[in-house]
Amino acid sequence: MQNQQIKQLIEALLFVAETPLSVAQLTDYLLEHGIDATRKTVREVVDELAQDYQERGVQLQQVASGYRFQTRAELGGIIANLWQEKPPRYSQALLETLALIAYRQPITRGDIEEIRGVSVSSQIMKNLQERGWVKVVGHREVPGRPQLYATTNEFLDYFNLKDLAELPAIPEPPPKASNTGPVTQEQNAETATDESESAP
Amino acid sequence: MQNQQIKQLIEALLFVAETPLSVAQLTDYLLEHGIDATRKTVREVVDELAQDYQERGVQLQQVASGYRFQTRAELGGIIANLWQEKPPRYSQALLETLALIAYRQPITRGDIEEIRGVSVSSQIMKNLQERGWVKVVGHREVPGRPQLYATTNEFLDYFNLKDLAELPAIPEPPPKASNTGPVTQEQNAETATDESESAP
Amino acid sequence: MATSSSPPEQQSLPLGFVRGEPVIDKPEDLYIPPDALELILESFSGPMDLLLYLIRRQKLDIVDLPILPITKQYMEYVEMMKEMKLELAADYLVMAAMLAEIKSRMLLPKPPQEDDDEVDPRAELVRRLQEYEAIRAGASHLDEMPQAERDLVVVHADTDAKSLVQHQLPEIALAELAVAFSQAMAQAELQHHHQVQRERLSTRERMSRILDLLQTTQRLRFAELFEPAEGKQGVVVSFLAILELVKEALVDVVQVDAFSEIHITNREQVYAESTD
Repeated sequence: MQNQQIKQLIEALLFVAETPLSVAQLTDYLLEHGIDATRKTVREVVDELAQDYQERGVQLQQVASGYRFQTRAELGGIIANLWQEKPPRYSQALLETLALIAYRQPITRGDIEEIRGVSVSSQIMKNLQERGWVKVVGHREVPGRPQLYATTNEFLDYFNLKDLAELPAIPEPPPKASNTGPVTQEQNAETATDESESAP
Repeated sequence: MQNQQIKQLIEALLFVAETPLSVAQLTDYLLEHGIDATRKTVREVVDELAQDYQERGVQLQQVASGYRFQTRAELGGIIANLWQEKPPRYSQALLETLALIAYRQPITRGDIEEIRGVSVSSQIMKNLQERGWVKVVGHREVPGRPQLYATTNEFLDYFNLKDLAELPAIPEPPPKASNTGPVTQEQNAETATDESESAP
Repeated sequence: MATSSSPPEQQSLPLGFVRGEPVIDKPEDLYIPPDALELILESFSGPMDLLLYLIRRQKLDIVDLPILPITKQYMEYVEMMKEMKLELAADYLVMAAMLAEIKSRMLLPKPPQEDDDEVDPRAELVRRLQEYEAIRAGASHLDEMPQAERDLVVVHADTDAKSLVQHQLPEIALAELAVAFSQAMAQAELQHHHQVQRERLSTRERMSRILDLLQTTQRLRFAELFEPAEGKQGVVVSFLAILELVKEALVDVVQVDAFSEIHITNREQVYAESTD
């Protein structure tokens, strides 16, 4: 077998093998197939191949257990996108739960359920807490001592807010005639209202 | 991004992709990542890569569903030995059935049986369909509405072909004697394919 | 057609495959040892294959299909097959019947006036043989094509890129949050008749912050809750928040003696201590 063929064969073997191949393994493999090449020759061929691929999109890399072809490190990020799946979307239930915690904190799960008219799944509360957007800040002293949820600094960071006052204004529901607001009204354009009616 | 980097990226993508990639797929991928390259540029890069690998142990091959890197065919057996015990062998009956579908598609099972003079084994049809080489593309509008079979891109990929025109030519089917069936039958068959091909 | 393009040595063409080995030559004589016969019969992929073999063995052109000797030889093979491999014979018997029919039509004297219209009874079989021969060539082309598993390996390079794939979390836009809030509130309006109104945010936020602080510290000095830097509005907000928390019974305000420092304690802590 000619030198060029041996080189082609070694190149192909390195590409086909599922694990890195050492010079010794390559030499043995050639011998088994009746191709007489010394380790020295094989090493030279491997070095030559590494040289050939220096500036290519894949490179011949020596790792602990031998040589393998791998993609050029700089391309990693962009190649990763081949396997990158599209980000999923949150459910309406989660969005509403988060919105209620953000706008009406501290709030219990019961409060959320009362407003939304449906039970809040534990998975949603777990998601929000794992995401670091929501945490328990205390308990309401009523029977069952329900946990009170509030948003976190991570939540503000995510939405690029300095504080909750920067949350977009929500169109006000029509005010009730009987409702009497506190005196601070002139200091803030938004109405501060008594919580007692909505708090259980 | 510079031309050399685009070339490296395309090369790396072709090496890591799990399926062959077409010029269109590559172009879209680059665009998605803000790399503005025309199809023409991508095609040129791919051609250049194919050229670069002409004399190497692996080669850039165009098959029906796109471009893929594969070992040099001349190295054949010695490489295949490395990773699998025994390459599959196909029976004469399977090859004849496959050849009939490939060269005379779209074709019914009845047509195949008539030419081969043997009933077509269900096992062979099942094998061919399970391998993804053959699929039903419609029905011939004759009594019983027999299924019409055609080959797939996977078939072409497996046999290292870009398209059916690359299959070595065989003699045209001899004309049927006048008493063997109405001419409309063939026209029907043709219409059926046209429909089924535009359908998916 | 096929014969003209064949090499002069007809026997050098593989006539079939026996256990994967091409059968180049076959005994001219019909006498074949039974074991070998079995192998040869297995090697035919059907009656057309056998027929084609018989024609080729005689170095004859398909179009001059010598129906009499071919039928005779074919029948002898079928007889042997009937003895040995009955289950194979059905398709072969159909062909035998066809050959017999053609033979009898060939032997019939033709009425002279039908000469023009009369089709050679062999025509259909000849057509099928020609087509079968073409397909056999197609099959051997396929067999010779480089095949993905047999002759080449599709290769992939290793890549660390997979480890760079990030598990993406869903994204929310701030506007979506506002919409979700009004949707939840609209739902509440429909479901409940009591009033649910927008709370002044800064107060609610301060309430959260105070509660949060009390998670780590058991008690807070009242003064600690007022940031002079926040100005008058900040003081009001903190004060309202404390009042709100007291009203909701979430904190206690404790003053040990008159004019001593006021502390805010977590009701939770008190509760926990008292139950111990």
